[in-house]
Amino acid sequence: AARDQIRIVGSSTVFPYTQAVVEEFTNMGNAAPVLESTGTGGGMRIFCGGVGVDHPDITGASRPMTQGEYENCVANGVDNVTEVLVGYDGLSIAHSVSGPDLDLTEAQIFQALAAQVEVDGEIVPNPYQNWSEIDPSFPDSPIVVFGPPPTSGTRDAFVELVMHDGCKAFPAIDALEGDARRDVCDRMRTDGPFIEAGENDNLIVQRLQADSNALGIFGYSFLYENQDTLKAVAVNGIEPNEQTIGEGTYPVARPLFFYIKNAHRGVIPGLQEFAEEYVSENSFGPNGYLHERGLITLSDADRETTRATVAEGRHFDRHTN
Amino acid sequence: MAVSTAQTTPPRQTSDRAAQLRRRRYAADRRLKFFGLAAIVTAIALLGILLGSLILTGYQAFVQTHVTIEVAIDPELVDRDNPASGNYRAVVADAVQRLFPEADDPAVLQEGSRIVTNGAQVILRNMVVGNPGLVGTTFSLQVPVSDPYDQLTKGVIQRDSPENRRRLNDAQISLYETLEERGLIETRANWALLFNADSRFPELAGLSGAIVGSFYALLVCFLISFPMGIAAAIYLEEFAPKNRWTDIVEVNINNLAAVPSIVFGLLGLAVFIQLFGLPRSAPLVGGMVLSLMTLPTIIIVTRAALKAVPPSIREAALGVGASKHEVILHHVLPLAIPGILTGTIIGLAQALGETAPLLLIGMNAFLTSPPGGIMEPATALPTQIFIWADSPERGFVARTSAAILVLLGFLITMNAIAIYLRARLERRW
Amino acid sequence: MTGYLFLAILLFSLTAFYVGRSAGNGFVTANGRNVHSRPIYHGAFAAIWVGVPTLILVLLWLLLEDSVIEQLLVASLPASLTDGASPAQISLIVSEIRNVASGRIFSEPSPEIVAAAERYASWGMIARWAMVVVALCAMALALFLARTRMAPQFRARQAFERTLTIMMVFSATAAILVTLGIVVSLTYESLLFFSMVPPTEFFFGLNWEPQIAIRDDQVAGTGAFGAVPVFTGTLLIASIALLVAVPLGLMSAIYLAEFADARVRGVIKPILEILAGVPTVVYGFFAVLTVAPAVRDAGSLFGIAISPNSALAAGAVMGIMILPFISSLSDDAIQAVPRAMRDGSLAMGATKGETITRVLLPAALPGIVGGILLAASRAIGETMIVVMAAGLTANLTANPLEGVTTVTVQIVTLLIGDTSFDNPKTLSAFALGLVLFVVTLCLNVLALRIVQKYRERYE
Amino acid sequence: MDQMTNTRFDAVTAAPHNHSTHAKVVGQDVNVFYGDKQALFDINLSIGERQVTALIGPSGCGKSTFLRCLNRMNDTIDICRVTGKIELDGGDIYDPSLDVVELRARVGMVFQKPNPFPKSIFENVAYGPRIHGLASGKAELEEIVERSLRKASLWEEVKDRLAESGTGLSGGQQQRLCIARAIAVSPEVILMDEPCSALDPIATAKIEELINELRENYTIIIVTHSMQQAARVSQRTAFFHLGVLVEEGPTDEIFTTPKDQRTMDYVTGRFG
Amino acid sequence: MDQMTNTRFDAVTAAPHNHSTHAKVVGQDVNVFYGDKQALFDINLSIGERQVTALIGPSGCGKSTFLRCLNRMNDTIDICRVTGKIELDGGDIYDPSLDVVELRARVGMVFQKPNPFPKSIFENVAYGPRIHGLASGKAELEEIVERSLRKASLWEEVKDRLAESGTGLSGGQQQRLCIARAIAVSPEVILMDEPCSALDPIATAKIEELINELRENYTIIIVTHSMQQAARVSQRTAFFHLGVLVEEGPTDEIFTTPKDQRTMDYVTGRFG
Ligand SMILES: Nc1ncnc2c1ncn2[C@@H]1O[C@H](COP(=O)(O)OP(=O)(O)OP(=O)(O)O)[C@@H](O)[C@H]1O
Ligand SMILES: Nc1ncnc2c1ncn2[C@@H]1O[C@H](COP(=O)(O)OP(=O)(O)OP(=O)(O)O)[C@@H](O)[C@H]1O
Ligand SMILES: [Mg+2]
Ligand SMILES: [Mg+2]
Repeated sequence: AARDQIRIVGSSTVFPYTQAVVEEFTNMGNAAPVLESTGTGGGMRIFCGGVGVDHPDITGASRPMTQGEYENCVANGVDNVTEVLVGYDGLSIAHSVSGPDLDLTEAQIFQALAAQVEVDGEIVPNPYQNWSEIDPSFPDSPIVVFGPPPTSGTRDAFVELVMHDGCKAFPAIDALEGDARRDVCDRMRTDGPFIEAGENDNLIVQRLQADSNALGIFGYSFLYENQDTLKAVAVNGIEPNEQTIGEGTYPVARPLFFYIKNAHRGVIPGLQEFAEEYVSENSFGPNGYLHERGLITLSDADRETTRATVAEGRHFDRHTN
Repeated sequence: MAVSTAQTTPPRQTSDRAAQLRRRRYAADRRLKFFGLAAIVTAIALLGILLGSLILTGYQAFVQTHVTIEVAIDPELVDRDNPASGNYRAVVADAVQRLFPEADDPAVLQEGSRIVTNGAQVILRNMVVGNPGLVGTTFSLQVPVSDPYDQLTKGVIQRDSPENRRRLNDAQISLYETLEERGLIETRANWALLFNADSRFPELAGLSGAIVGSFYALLVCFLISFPMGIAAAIYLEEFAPKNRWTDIVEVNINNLAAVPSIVFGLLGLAVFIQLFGLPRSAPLVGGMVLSLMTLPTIIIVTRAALKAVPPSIREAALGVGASKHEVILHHVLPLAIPGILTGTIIGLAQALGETAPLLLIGMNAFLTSPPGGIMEPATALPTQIFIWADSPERGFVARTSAAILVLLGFLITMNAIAIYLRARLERRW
Repeated sequence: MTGYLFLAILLFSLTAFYVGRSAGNGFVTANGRNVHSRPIYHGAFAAIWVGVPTLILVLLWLLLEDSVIEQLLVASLPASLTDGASPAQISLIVSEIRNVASGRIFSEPSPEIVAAAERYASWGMIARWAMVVVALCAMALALFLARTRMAPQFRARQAFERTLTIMMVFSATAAILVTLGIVVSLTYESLLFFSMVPPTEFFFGLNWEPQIAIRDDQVAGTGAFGAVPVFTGTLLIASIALLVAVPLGLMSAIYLAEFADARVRGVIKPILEILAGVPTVVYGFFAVLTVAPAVRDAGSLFGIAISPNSALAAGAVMGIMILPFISSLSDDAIQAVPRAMRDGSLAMGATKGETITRVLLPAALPGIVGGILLAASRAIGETMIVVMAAGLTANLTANPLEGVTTVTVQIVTLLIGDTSFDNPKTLSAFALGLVLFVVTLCLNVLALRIVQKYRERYE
Repeated sequence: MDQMTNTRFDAVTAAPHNHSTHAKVVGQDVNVFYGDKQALFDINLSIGERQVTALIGPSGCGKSTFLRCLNRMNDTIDICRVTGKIELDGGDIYDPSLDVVELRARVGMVFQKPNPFPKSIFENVAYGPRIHGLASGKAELEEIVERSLRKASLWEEVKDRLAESGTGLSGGQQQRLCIARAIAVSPEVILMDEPCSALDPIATAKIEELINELRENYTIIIVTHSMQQAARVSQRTAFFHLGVLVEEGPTDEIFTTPKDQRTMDYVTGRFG
Repeated sequence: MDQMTNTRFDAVTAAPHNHSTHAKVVGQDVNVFYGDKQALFDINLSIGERQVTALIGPSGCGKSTFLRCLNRMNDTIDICRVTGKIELDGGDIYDPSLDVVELRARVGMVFQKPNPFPKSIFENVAYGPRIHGLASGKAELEEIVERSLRKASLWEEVKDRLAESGTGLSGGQQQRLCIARAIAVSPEVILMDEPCSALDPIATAKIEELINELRENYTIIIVTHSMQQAARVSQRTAFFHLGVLVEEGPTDEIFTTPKDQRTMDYVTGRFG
């Protein structure tokens, strides 16, 4: 069947941003694109299913395409794809406003959440149950942290951005190599204090509101919308806000991408225009509507690069990346 | 007959022992009745709590704060002959300027324009496209205020909380208050919730797309699973020889009921979309996937209902020379209909509330217009709820609850028909 | 046009029905009782013969038309366009041609494309008309053939009923096909999974902790794929749900069927049925935000520490959700027991309660077990409540106060997460699904055995 | 109270003809309606203790309806309404405070259409003794079941298949099973609605023998279409016609010297 | 074919005793099993056209089972298995190519337990004529219903309540309704399983009259427990005992000079 609208799949993290672009694009009088949230992996699978009207034109990703996914794409004839970096998403650690102010270092977060930690030079299963056991200055309340499940890109980003840095602070762990090191640095504890809470960030927000001792890990936009009931935990002394995230001083932010199937340009009506709208200043610029939704914008130079990439339809090759 | 002499007088039911025993039996009876009543009350109370909490969080979504703006459609900005591509952004900016006539600081105007919904341009454009005669005129119009201000009016954002704990700062609030003082702010019924399609702005988002999508999907689901379910059940119960094979089929169907719904989504994805090439996100595919789910329910329940029809009725009909098909159509099915309808009600209710399989076949798309047919992309109510429940904007919290209430309303209307039929057709024999 | 064609098929079938019926009527007037089938069956026979094959023909035509025309179109394209083009590119060209043909021109199409689009449009037109003509001819022919077969002794009823039976068999087979489809679509990926993870680990491992990173270039933690805790978690939650739902549901059914008067029953039954239709997301919120804190508070009152995600909260809420399956279906089953049974028992001096528990319930057992099985199935297959309220951490425990995870939850989070599809993490979802399928199959076989053993047939 | 019933009984049955003069069951002005339709009109009937009363009359005249009034089985029919007064041992059985369960335990019933439970033959008979706690152990229960089945002369036919379903029996066997079930709880009054309709002469004779024997201790009311049977087993006979109790009296009188012409016509087969 | 049946019939019933010598239904070596239990043993019985054959025998001996073989109603019982051969007008009714529906339309049945449809009285009777297309219009249908109900002597009782449910009738009325329902389709053979068991003598007499009348055109097989009834209505009688056809012959012979001792004992009531 012929198709006159754009089809977009992909990450649920990129979804709200693409959603905004879709709405603007439609309001400009274009045929309304169909946008689905499938998760990054699911999106890649559908996106790489092949070229042609039965397959989507764009997929959003909260992580870069993997080697395996790239190969799958190529195997299905999707060998000309442009990778577009649109900005950053801040991850906030937050808790109820009624709780005490907290300022944690990455090492302390690691101590609270890792499956194994270093105690007196020994690597042992995480013994900490109370915050005060990590640092006597912390409140004497049980560690309860709601966070993303291991299937989520958010979790991956959190592990890479926080846990990896955190584990460097411990000499015995830092001394480990390869798999052994990964084993310690990557694994979140599963004995209770860290609770994998599914992908619904609003649910975490509501649980934090109900339980003032609990911490939650979720997208910055949820914190922004719920400033009245939640407050951020400073990481390494820096609280997340637009400024700190945008400058990159706040350590927990991850890049967001989308991928365009170049073979569809010029065939699917509006695809090129849509991509251009996405990377227009009005959209992902510092005052654009994506920023309003919580996207942390790229620097001016990076935005220029991105725009150029889109305009040229620059071929992206996973091997070189 | 020798044994019979063993007993001389009947044991008296009026004896104390019997009375005592009977008291115990009555107590057991009352206990049973009490437990029954308690069970029902518990269940209904829980439903009540559930509905109550939904209404409590959702009722605010049924109203929406509006601001009255004065719009002048400048023919310079909007061409009467081609109203669709006018510069409505400028028209709205002009209206905002009129809203704050004394303001000249662009920063203040910028803030002011954020009070009016982002969709104002679209609303205007649709109006003018519908009635090009508006070009060149000036009129006043009520448009929704944007979500933070709506939340402020509804008291979700509290004015007395510290400024850094608020979504709106003091300046924004005072600007808004000037409008309130001038009586331009009004809270009205939120018809947009039912008649608008989805939007990323809570104040504009509506359920029409999801309602239509759910309707189509359920229609497809019903049209497939109801006749097929009954046909399969009749075959298995009445025609199929009772042997190992039919046992396998029976187990199989029971087992299908236990298959997680998402697996049906996988199957639908693999078969309907990848193999048959049906479009993604289409209610047709959604309905087909849902019917895979409801089919076992309907089959199982229909079989139970058919089983319950006493054999004497069948014999009576067979005895006057009715064929097996006629016996079933004329006698057995009518007697089994109440049971079948129960199964259908429950099966469709389940289908209506199902999310997971729809996620896999793409019926969770973000769409800004309702589908025009069963082949066009659509969402369904549960997936819409799922999407809204995961949106950061405050306005969606209430709207999620409201959407659930709408879904339940949909469910109740749907069931009411079936229940009416069931009540009409039920009889004891 | 297709719509009109379907309408035409309908009309033609109706005509055939009337033709057949009046033929039948003719036989009756001519031969009296010596006619095999009633006129209405002659009508139905004719209608089916005219309608069904044509409908199938048209549907097949519509299904194949596109690809046939596409083949022709590709064959007719000038070599300049197709030379060296991959099938994918050709598919795009075809799509462009189609867009042009339907008037959606957004970039300047080349003349070849425009020409092809014209061809495409005209072929499409021809195909449609051909279809209409063929369909009409087919129907006329079918009607003629059907009419010639009709005779006083023609077994129209059997012919008609055979068709009905075929449709019924088809419907029953559909269920088998679905099963096959599920098994096939799960097996392939499961095998992939088992080539990465040893089955022994999966089936006997006690540790489910798939923390493999989702990016290739990123360092990965260990993946532990021991499915035992996931299955025990499923069992735990489903058991809790049934522990809540079976007593509540049965008691409600008993009350509705025997104690409540007809009006009360007419109101309460549908109200309970609403419970089955509340979207599970809602139950999820309910479990997390209302029930779980309540359970925790209750626990802390007695000094028991209860995790914020507890199997108890999830299971209890799930129990409420599946309650109508048991209450409604059991009520129907009890209602269906003939009144003579009821009277027989009451006349023995049994109380209402005794009548229910000792006579009606056993007699209604198949229906009740059916309801419970459905409820159990639903509990096993339920996802959202558990995702939200019981969590995602696999715990090998029988303690309902701790958080556990279930198979379906793992499947859903694995499938709609961000993990790529060649990762064992995602593939494990298929293995889980397959094993769950087998496990529930065994449970169902067991249930069938039990029902067959204890079934009591009245009359 | 006892006094009162006695007097009333005496008034109704002018000349007591057998050893028992005590009225066990007394119906006064009983009217029964099915919806708008009246099925029984002002029935006044007194039934003596330890004797057999036969109810006869053409099909549809209200015999079953009357019988079902006596243990309030009519309560189970929604549209059925009963007025008037029925007393059992002087107590009003339609008294709201009355315990229907006790009533039905005291007044057993065999239905016109045999309705065995979909349970095993053993369970069918054991059901009553179980719920009324008549047996203190398994052995005693088995004894009761055997005794009841023997009395209903079904034992020989089913003793090897006690575990099979009661619904797999032949029509006559089912009927005897229902009789066994009813007598297993030893009620004071036994209502039998055509207990021998599906039985062959020999089985019928045995049931009649049983009835005769039961009469020693129980009060029995039997609906029958066979004049011969009524004559053989009953001491008193009541003749119903179109919902009206036409005549009631000692069986031999009813059959030999009926007072009413309609009775005369009916018992001599000249009716209709 | 016709020839063949005739010879066979003659061979079985040595001396034809009445106007019809043509065998309508012939059973040869019929064995019936319920699961493992054998209910009928090698039954050889030939039933003459346009005459009434009575099946008698003690309860549970297999009368109903045999009757149900003749229109293949036993097909509906899963565990029931029939071997041997049964022919209707020379055609094997267990032939797989046979249309059972046609068979059952030709061989009507009144069941032992009255089983009216839970529909209106009118619909109960009209059902058969409807599905067999016996009435060309509403008026004709009404006429058939009235005629059938009259023949079953139920018309007077129900004519004002034709729209009420058939299940709300008294036991005897239900039985007559089922008779009306069976004769409404004018089958060639009518199987009646104790059609008068719930009927009073007058109604019984009317049904017997009906049977006599039907005999002119139809073949009737009736199960009865009443020797008198068998003697009154039937031309031939077959006596079953414990699943065996003990004796078959002209009714008067069976009742006066039976050849088998068991028959003798049974008809004289000395059985058991
Ligand atoms: N559905 C059945 N399942 C098992 N056994 C059965 C079934 N129906 C009848 N029987 C048995 O087969 C035997 C013959 O039964 P049948 O109904 O033919 O007796 P009958 O001669 O009609 O007796 P009655 O006069 O009591 O009706 C009996 O022993 C009976 O228990
Ligand atoms: N459930 C009912 N609903 C409506 N009418 C009924 C119901 N039961 C009986 N009747 C009517 O009440 C009248 C008396 O019925 P009843 O059953 O008492 O007759 P009966 O004397 O027992 O007759 P039979 O000898 O035929 O059993 C009949 O006219 C019957 O149609
Ligand atoms: Mg009666
Ligand atoms: Mg019988």
